[in-house]
Amino acid sequence: MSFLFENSYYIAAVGLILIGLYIMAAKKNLIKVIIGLSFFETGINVLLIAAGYIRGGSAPIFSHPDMQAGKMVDPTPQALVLTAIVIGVAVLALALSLAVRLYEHHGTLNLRKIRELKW
Amino acid sequence: MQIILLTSFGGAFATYLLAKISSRLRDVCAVIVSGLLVVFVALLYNKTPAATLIPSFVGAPLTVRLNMLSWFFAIAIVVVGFLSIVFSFSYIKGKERADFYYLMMLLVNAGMIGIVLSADLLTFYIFWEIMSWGAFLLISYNRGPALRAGMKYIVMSVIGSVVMLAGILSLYAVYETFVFSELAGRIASASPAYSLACASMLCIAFAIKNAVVPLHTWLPDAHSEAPAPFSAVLSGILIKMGTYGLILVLYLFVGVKLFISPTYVWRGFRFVLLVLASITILVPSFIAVMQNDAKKVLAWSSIAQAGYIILGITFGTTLGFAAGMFHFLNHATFKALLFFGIGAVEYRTKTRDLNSLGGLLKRMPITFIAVLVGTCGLIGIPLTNGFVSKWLLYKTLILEGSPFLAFIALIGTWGTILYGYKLLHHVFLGQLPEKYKNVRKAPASMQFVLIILSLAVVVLGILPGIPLKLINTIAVSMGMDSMNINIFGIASETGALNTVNILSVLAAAGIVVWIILKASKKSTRISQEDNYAAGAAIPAERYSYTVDFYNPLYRMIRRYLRDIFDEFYYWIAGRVQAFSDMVRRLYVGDVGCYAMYILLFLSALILSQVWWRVW
Amino acid sequence: MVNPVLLLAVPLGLAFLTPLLAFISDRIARYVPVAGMLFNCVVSVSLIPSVLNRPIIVQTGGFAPPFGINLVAGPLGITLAAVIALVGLAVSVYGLAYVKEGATVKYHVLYLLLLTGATGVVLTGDIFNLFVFYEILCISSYALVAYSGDKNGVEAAVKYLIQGSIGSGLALIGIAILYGVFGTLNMADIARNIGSTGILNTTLFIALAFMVAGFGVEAAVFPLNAWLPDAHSSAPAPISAILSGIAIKVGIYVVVRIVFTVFGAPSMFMLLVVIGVVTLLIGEMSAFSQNNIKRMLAYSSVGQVGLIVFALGMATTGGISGGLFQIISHALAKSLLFLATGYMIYRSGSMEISSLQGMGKRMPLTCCAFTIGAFSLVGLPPFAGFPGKFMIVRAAIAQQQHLFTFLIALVLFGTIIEACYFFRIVQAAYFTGPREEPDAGKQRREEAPLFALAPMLGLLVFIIALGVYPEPVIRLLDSCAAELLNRFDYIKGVLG
Amino acid sequence: MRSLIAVILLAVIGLGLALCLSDMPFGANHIATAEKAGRHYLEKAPQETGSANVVTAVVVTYRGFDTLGEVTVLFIAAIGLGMVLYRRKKQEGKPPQPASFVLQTGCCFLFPLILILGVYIFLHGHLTPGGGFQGGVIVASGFLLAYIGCADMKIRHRWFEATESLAGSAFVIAGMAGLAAGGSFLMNFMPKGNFNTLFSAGIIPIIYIAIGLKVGAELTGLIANLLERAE
Repeated sequence: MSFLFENSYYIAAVGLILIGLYIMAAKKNLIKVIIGLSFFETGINVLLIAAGYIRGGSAPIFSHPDMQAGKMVDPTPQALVLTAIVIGVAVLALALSLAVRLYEHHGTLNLRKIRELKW
Repeated sequence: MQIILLTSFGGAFATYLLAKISSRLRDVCAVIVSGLLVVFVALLYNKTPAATLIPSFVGAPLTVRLNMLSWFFAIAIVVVGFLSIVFSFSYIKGKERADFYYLMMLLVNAGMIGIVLSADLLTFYIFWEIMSWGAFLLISYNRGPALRAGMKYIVMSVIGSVVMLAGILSLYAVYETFVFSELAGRIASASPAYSLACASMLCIAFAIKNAVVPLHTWLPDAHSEAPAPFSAVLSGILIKMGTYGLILVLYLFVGVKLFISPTYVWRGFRFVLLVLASITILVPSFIAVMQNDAKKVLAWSSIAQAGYIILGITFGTTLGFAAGMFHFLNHATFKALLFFGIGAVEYRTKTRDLNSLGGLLKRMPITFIAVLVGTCGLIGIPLTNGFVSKWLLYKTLILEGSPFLAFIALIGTWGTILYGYKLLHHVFLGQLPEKYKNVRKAPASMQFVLIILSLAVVVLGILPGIPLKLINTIAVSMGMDSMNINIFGIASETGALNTVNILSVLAAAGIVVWIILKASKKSTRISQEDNYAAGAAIPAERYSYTVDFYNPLYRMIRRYLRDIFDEFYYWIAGRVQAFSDMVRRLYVGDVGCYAMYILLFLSALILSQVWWRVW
Repeated sequence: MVNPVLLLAVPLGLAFLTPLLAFISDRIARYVPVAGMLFNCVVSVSLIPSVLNRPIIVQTGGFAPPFGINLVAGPLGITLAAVIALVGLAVSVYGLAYVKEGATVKYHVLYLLLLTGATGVVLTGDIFNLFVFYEILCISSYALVAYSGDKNGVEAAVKYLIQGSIGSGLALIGIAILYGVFGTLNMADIARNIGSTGILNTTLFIALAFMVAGFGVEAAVFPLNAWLPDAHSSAPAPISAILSGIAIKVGIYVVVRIVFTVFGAPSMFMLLVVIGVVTLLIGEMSAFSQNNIKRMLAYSSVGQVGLIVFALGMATTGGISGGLFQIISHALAKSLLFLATGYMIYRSGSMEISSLQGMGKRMPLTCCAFTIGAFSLVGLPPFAGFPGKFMIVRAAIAQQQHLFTFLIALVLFGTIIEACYFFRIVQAAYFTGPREEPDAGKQRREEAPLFALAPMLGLLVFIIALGVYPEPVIRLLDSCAAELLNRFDYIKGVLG
Repeated sequence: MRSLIAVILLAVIGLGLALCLSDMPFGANHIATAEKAGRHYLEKAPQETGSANVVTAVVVTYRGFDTLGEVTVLFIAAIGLGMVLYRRKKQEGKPPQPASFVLQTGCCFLFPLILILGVYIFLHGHLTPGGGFQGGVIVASGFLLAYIGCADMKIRHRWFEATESLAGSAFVIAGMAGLAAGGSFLMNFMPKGNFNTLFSAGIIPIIYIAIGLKVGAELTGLIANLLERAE
């Protein structure tokens, strides 16, 4: 039980990643797939943040003069996650706009039916 | 040397560019280029220049050189090339994309010159490929069935060059050089199995070009569908590039001493080659008999004649080598002559179907004489060059104790006689069909070519010493025994060849026959319709005896002479196509599946590491 | 000397400025990618001599690696940047004529950003920065595939996007694991931390597996390449050209850089060789009986990727420089092919091979360009494809192992198949269709416009020049191969 | 069937991930030594960049190049979205119901406040949590609210595009200025100022303003493009 608690962030991250991948591989509605993509990206972000956590660390901001650098969490993953989130947003936005377009052309979002390009 | 290559390649493109200005200029330029090449190559007789084209190309220099062997091939190439360009003058006039045609003709020519000049395998391969794709574009030129022929040609050709590439690079992997002179004889030092593998890879490539039997299937289609002047080049010299390659491999790399030595490996290898060569003589000769397309007859005949050449060369004695080389030269002359002759007929009558032609003797006399001479050469009638080379070959085979091979070669010659006569008869003799009543004789440029080549056939037949002397020099330079050559033939203890004797015997026989004919009763000419036909007048058309010419023979041999290899290759091609169609179905079009592929790949990697620690 | 960072900063700035310029005039905005790529071309070529001596390490923000992001302008990076700029320049000129409808300004901006992303990937020395530029490349190509907004384009873009984002997500997981283990993102630093272990431990291997699987999606190795035939065949011609010529090469670069430089994992080389051959065979076979010409070219790209990966996986100087040469020659030839087909399809209105008949008459120059591109891909001399294939086969045979003998036989078999389908198209273009009188054809000529022809002829000249005299490029590539093979030199060069 | 296969494959991948994560235990101090970048940032960032918020220092200076790329990605998304949705077919359907009066008034009331909050966030990026991206997102959310609340809301796309473009160029120009002044791209060449005050940290606030404006404009553009019906 304590194992679960200790690693809850990791478990959440891996869980989100796996759920996202499962949705993307197995679901047939494009919107669901995009949601899955979102899950997947969130999972990765959580993983990144969790990887940068240092037990007992505070946010890496020197808002008071008496804060110590030794007591802070790693700032790099936070910067990375910022970037990763923005990239994720960009991909999601593009995916949604493509979904709009796809619906106009095919009248459906069922990916099993949208199979004009094959072989 | 560089001038030759520069002229040949630069000339090709210059011709193409000039063609954009005027077609007259193009013709003139093409002739000048090919004529210049003849002059240049002739000037280099008995010289041995060497040069480097590019100091370093993928880590090895591109070098060229000239020696007797390559000069011998080069002169044949440039002469036939020149004649084919002259012949093309009227042949190609008025056809579409003539500029392109000239470009490719000159380019293929240039490629072939490059092949024989090259001093290392890399250069050789480059020019070989240029020749191959140039020929592909020319074969496809006629459209329609030519497309299929072109595809067949290029696929086999690519297979050949791929195998050759593997062979060349296997050699390189061991000896780290492409240069002929450094490779020469060094194969002897490698392990027999390895050198055999390299040699056979190269031999397969050359055999494809040379149309040795199991690999011949591209040739009949390609030869018959290509434009006539190119058929002449194709049959006369292009396929002989394979011969040149074989000579390089067998005589230079392996070394003739080793090749004919009775070691286990090489004896077997030589035996296989000899057997293939004799099959190549035997079967295509009779397949040619059954053809009804004039150029198909010639095409199959080319395979068979190439078989003679291979037989002579793989036999490996000086005399055999001389026979092969001389037959190469002869085949270049008479087969080019025949293709040109048939080309002239096709140009006038627009057909090559033997069953619908006939009686053109009166309409195209010079063409007839040319084809007659060519056929005589093909069959090997004395006083034509074909006789000399075949005689040399038989003599070799019998002297060296292979009477069985000699017998096969002889049977092949019977086939040659049959189809040679068939060709002559169906086109020029017999009944002239009504629609060809107004056929004119061939244009002057074509006649010029025909006459030149006919003269060559006869002159080489009477004075065989000229090329044989050359061949002797080549043979000696490759470490073989010398022959005793005089201008009229060979002097040797067992059965000398002297064309003067033959000439006098024939002259005497001719006089006797003439006297007999003179002395006997004079024949009377009667009209064709002047005979009894059960009261009905038979129209002249019905006197055409061309269909089902050798009917009994057909019925005898037909069932044995299916081209099973062709069918087999088609079957393979079909299988490959079907299989690749199956492979294509992997891309099912469903993105979920694709996502699964990615996950599959990843989990396979992970699993292999976690479970088996593969990586 | 010019700072290599300008290779990225200038195109980025230009791209940002383009919408402003478009307020003034759309015409000016159209020339922005040309200007940017011209600049990159000049700069990267001028940098080549100096990077051959010593790679230029560029710091950004004034912080030494591993603390700041740094660019590594080594031989490999600059060479690839030059190729990207060169092909990009040709294709952008072509785009001036070809892209007429729709949101043209947006197209040009995205096009420029795509190439900037590609340049960034090959130049950067930081693994997360590499990921960012990789995303720039990917996202702009998702959008550009759907540029025309037609049914196929959108469908292909959606599929490409889904697979691509799975791929980049997996790659990011790999990066996260690496960061978690080593606490650094600088590639040289990671490489130093990994050291020279012959066999990776499980954690590192899994990180590597995630990254290979992730970046492999863009590299289009089998089985990660299902997006490629769809995207390449449905995108507008210049985008197909860039995707095939540049984007997948960048993917290959990333995989190779990670496997060779970052991990230095000899055990993965064999994997590269094997998936290379499998990719090659599957690509060529799928192309073999294809009737849609663009799809066929796309599958042929798959095949070529296989060949390149196979060559790089051999991890010998000969193999790597052969593979890199093949990258260059394929970039030139395949983009030429796509450009040529673009106008052929435009004129004939169909992508079927059978609709190409008589094209040799209608568009002689375009057709000639196509033919030479095809010949180059097949590997016929004297075109650029020949030295590449030759070097690859030579390197493989020089390995003198039975496995490689077998693999090279498969590779050559693939080449034969490739030759078959390319020759089939060449025949269709030249020798089918109605026969015409020699002079009647002149009136029916509908050649591509000058702006489209000029880049094709430019690429053509390069293809022939590389085919006739490849030596300078090969010497350059040999030092690139050295860069890949000597990872300790790389580490020392970056970290001092 | 497909789900089953997917689950099996994902189980393997999950296993792999778990194996990896066991190697990097949660909460361990992985940047204990000084040569690690994270440690370096924590200890040196205040002096080197003058920014109190180390994350901001990392985002804008140490890893400023990433940020430039990130801005570019968003720019691509905005432009790509515009391109994909360009000349969209007119959608049939009932026009959206106008929002209730209360909602409209509320939105009008909240809209400027949200904008101010956004601007505050990105202005204080080097002092407090947040920064250009966060501020930009807040600005965009203000516009989103306006879109939802006021049905007839239209933005002037040209202005937003100009802002985007100008802000992006400003970022690159700031980088170039660093190259010219200090010898490396995106160098913090301006005076650092007093630590932990608004006017400090050199070019960080300038870049964050540019980013904030750009992100705000881009996200608004995205929202507008997705929400607006084709005219």
